[in-house]
Amino acid sequence: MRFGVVVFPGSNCDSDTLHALRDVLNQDAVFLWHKDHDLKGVDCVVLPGGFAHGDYLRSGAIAKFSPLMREVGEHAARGGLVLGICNGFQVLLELGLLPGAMLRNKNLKFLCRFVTLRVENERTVFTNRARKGQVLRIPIAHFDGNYYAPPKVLDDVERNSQVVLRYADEQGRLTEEANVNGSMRSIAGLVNKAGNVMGLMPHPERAAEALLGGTDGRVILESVIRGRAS
Amino acid sequence: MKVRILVSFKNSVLDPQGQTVKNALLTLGYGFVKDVRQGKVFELDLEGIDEAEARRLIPEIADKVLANPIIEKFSWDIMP
Amino acid sequence: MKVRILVSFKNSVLDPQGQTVKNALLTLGYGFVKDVRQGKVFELDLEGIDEAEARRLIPEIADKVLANPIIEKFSWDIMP
Amino acid sequence: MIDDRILKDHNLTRDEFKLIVKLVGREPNLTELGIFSVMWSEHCGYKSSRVHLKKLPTKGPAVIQGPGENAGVLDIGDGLAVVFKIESHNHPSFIEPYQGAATGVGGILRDIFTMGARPIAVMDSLRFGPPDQPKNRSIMEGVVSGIAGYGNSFGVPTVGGEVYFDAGYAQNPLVNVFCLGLVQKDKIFYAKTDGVGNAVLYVGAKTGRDGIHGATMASAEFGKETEHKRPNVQVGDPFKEKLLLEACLEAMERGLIVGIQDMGAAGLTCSTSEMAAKSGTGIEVDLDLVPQREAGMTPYEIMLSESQERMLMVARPERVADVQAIFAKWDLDAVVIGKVVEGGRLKVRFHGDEVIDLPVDAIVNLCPAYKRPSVKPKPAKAAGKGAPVSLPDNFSKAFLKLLASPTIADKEWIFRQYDHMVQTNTAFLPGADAAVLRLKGSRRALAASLDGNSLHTRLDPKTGGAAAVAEACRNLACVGARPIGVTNCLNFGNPEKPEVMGQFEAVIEGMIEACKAFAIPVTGGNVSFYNDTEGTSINPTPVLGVVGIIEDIDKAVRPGFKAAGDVVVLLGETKDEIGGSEYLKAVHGREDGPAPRLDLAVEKKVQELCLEAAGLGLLQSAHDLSEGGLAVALAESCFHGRKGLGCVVDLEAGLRPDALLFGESQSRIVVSLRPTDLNRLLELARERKVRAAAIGKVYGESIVLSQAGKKLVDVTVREAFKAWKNAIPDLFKIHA
Ligand SMILES: Nc1ncnc2c1ncn2[C@@H]1O[C@H](COP(=O)(O)OP(=O)(O)O)[C@@H](O)[C@H]1O
Ligand SMILES: [Mg+2]
Repeated sequence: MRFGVVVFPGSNCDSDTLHALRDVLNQDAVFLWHKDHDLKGVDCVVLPGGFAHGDYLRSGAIAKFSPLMREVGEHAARGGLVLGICNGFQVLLELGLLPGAMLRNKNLKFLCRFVTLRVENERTVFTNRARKGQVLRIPIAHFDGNYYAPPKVLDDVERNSQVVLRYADEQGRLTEEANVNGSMRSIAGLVNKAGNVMGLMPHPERAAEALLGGTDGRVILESVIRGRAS
Repeated sequence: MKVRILVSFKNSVLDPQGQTVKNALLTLGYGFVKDVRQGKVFELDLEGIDEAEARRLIPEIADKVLANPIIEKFSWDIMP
Repeated sequence: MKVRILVSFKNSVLDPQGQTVKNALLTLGYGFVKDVRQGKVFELDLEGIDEAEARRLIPEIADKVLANPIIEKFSWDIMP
Repeated sequence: MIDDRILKDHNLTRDEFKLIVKLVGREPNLTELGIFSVMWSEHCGYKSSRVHLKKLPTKGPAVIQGPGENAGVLDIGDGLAVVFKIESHNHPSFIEPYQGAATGVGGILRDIFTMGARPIAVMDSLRFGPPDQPKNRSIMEGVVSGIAGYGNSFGVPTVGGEVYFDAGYAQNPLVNVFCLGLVQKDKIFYAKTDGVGNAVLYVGAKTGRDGIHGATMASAEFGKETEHKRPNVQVGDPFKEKLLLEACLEAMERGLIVGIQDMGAAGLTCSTSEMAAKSGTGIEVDLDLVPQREAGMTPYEIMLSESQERMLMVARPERVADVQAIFAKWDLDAVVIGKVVEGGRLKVRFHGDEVIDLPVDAIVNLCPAYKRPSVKPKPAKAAGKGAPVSLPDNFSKAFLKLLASPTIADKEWIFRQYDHMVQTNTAFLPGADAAVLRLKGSRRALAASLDGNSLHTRLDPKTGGAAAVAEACRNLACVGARPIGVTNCLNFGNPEKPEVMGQFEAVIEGMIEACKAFAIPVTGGNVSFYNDTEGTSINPTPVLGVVGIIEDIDKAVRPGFKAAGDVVVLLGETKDEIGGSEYLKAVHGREDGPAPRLDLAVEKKVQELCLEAAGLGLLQSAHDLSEGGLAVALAESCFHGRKGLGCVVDLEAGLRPDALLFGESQSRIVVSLRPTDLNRLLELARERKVRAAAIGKVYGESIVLSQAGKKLVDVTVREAFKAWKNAIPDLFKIHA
């Protein structure tokens, strides 16, 4: 599997993501420059975390206009894999590749911490190594992770099993406390209808090595590497 | 030409920042403030474009760039 | 009574957000946009207070709570 | 004509002015005077501190660069070097907490990456007034979100720090930011101009009327009249700084530039003159070429502006186009504004006229150094002064109160706002005694800690200075790291007051002794004087940042009790010392002394023992004893350990029970280990002549502390945890 990690001005988890994919999981992984029009033949495009364009205006709002996003859009339309992590998720929402938008965290503060997530849909290409209901421990680090969509869209998304991850407590229960940023229906990760584009607020690349506090992030990354929905 | 564009959350979207400001005002004794909504304002300086064109392009810019139509609405004015 | 308060950086203060928006608009071909300043807008719903009192208290609220007078300025209006 | 009023506005004395006239050979014009005013300010010229700082030990086999550049550099082997430094941004953070703290982070990051290093960690040392007052809370909230706002966006993890609360900081909070960078040894850059004819490039943000006279402001006492200097506040742009980082590192990596200097305090003035002075060349710039944000700026304003996110670079003329291409890639301008010339003069043109012509040596190197009058501080003496301290009726209650005192309480409310994991090197999350960063591709790891107890330092400045070094090193020892170098930020009052100067000299003396004892060089630092408001000085506040190395990251000791049944051992000796303790302050409302004594030889032995035991894999956990003493250290070992684990401890008779539980005697570490390893540890302790006593075990769900069988404290871990965990968040709950 060949991965391409997009570098926007202000991306700051680009190297971390490349490190996890290439050095930890031994995948072929390259950087893709946002101003280019070249996907370098990758199978999976990763939009990494960070603050593209400083997150000024709105998170992800300016990044969506980067030249490379045309190719990313086409790649997605062809069924190619796209994974948006944190800021990358925000960019996917702004691009309209995923439904909804992000609001400020409910406590109006940046939040960096490990959270627990419940796997809602284990049949996607991004979760095929997980069990339904499995609880994953992965860090978040964001200011705008409070997921919002109009009720009709939410119902749609639920009906199509597009919700992949929800914030939950260690036992997998959905509680207000566990929903750290106030997301609607505790949504932490979503796929598009076709199932080839995923966005999630938690950082799997930060939970790929035991030394850093856990390896649950690998469940997501290794699912992609396996590369098929089951 | 100066243009002012206001972007704010749609009424259906919860505005926690506005709520926090309201609570702060309450604590400070400004109980007559019943609601607060917080939004963004953009002041643009335009050059080399006439008013008709501006009237066409401003909403385009607002819709495409400045506001996210899923959560936000906008209004604008050419400033005197 | 509805009041709108605009808060933005003083002209002499750097506005990185506005600058970034301007650059984005430039890249998108809106070269006629010469400058952008970004600020905040607050819309307040007031109740149980008359206009004269509002006119006295709004600037107080703006100065004390909504704007940081060290780097920001504000203006306000009672909305029709 | 330059009169006394102008001189006063520029914080220069008549004598200094006379010296300037002599050095320049004529009376300077106003712009030139402005240049001297910032370069000869306390902040840039170190005129009150230089003679004392010179005495600090700065040599060592690993030192690649000591004080004098943007940051110190130490060789860590494997072809790598660490670059680190600490800076204060105290006054700006009081005026505008968010932007003041944010630009403080921006400034120290530039210091690090100007040297060619990628910043890999930030730590912050903060001092605020008591957080039960809304004003202090709002400063704290602003400062913390400012540090978060800048560091998170830039993409450097803020991996640790410290916070103290004391009434003395209400009008004068302290914001010290430490940054650590990593660089290949053969890719270090310096502030130099090299050959005549080289191009001088300006890169980064445009120049505005920001912070004009920030450096002189940071060098003057705060009072009502400083209010009018408020428009000086600068707004940080972390996004631009991130672009600047990437562009600079790329240009450096490709060997396209000769020298580089960031524009921090005193902006263009400082960068141009320092670079020229360091290479013994002159420099010529044309201000009309400087990118400007505002119309109608004068040469004075352009030269003294402290606009953020700017750098000055020198490159060979034939490389300029390549440099510009890299900056363009990152959406930044790189503009040639002048060139390196012979003759050792700074020459500045504006609208075709030469507006500045000064000898760089005079600006940079000939600022007078003062040995200001000082009175030697008398360490607060023991008994006699003040009423005797009565024992608390209920030790459990006192314990809970101590855990909830803001200085001791959990700081997660702060560090949760910091991205402490970006760059994926943070091996220990905040909560450990020291931050631990793995080095990708190596078994070795870096550790760093910031420390300084200003109450102890006020009570006994010399011991306070030494203890800050000792505690920082002790924190490293607790994770299994050996110290390799120190940086320091010395926050003091007005140096023109003999008592303040006396404190300053004593603190330096203490630091020198401690650094020598640990054989670690001081590679840099920062002095912040004039932390006075309306005549009152802050407590003397040295903040020491120590960097260390762990040879094998698998042997690093993680905080917190691991398993029931493990033995709890106290290394070091507890003395009858409650002076200057948080206990005395929080429970009895007193801040009197004497401060705990420090014996550096003992300290060294305790740390060596801890390091050896860690290296042998004997330690399940280790935690140094500081504020709150043994009881708090035990509680924290419970909180950071496996959920719910408690401990039962029985201590010897003899000492006052409050000194035993809450006293802050130096040179102590509490460790836990498997019962089977106990004898080995005690044996090592005997060999090394370190006091070590098995005081109890990890057990149950409560913290039970007794003296000679008499129970003093019995609190469930749950209850203790709640007191500690909620204290700070509760203060920030909105009371609607
Ligand atoms: N200002 C701060 N910024 C980031 N982390 C902090 C800050 N203050 C404290 N911490 C973290 O909280 C933990 C506990 O701090 P502190 O109570 O000072 O510990 P100790 O007393 O054990 O030295 C440490 O890991 C420290 O790094
Ligand atoms: Mg400490």
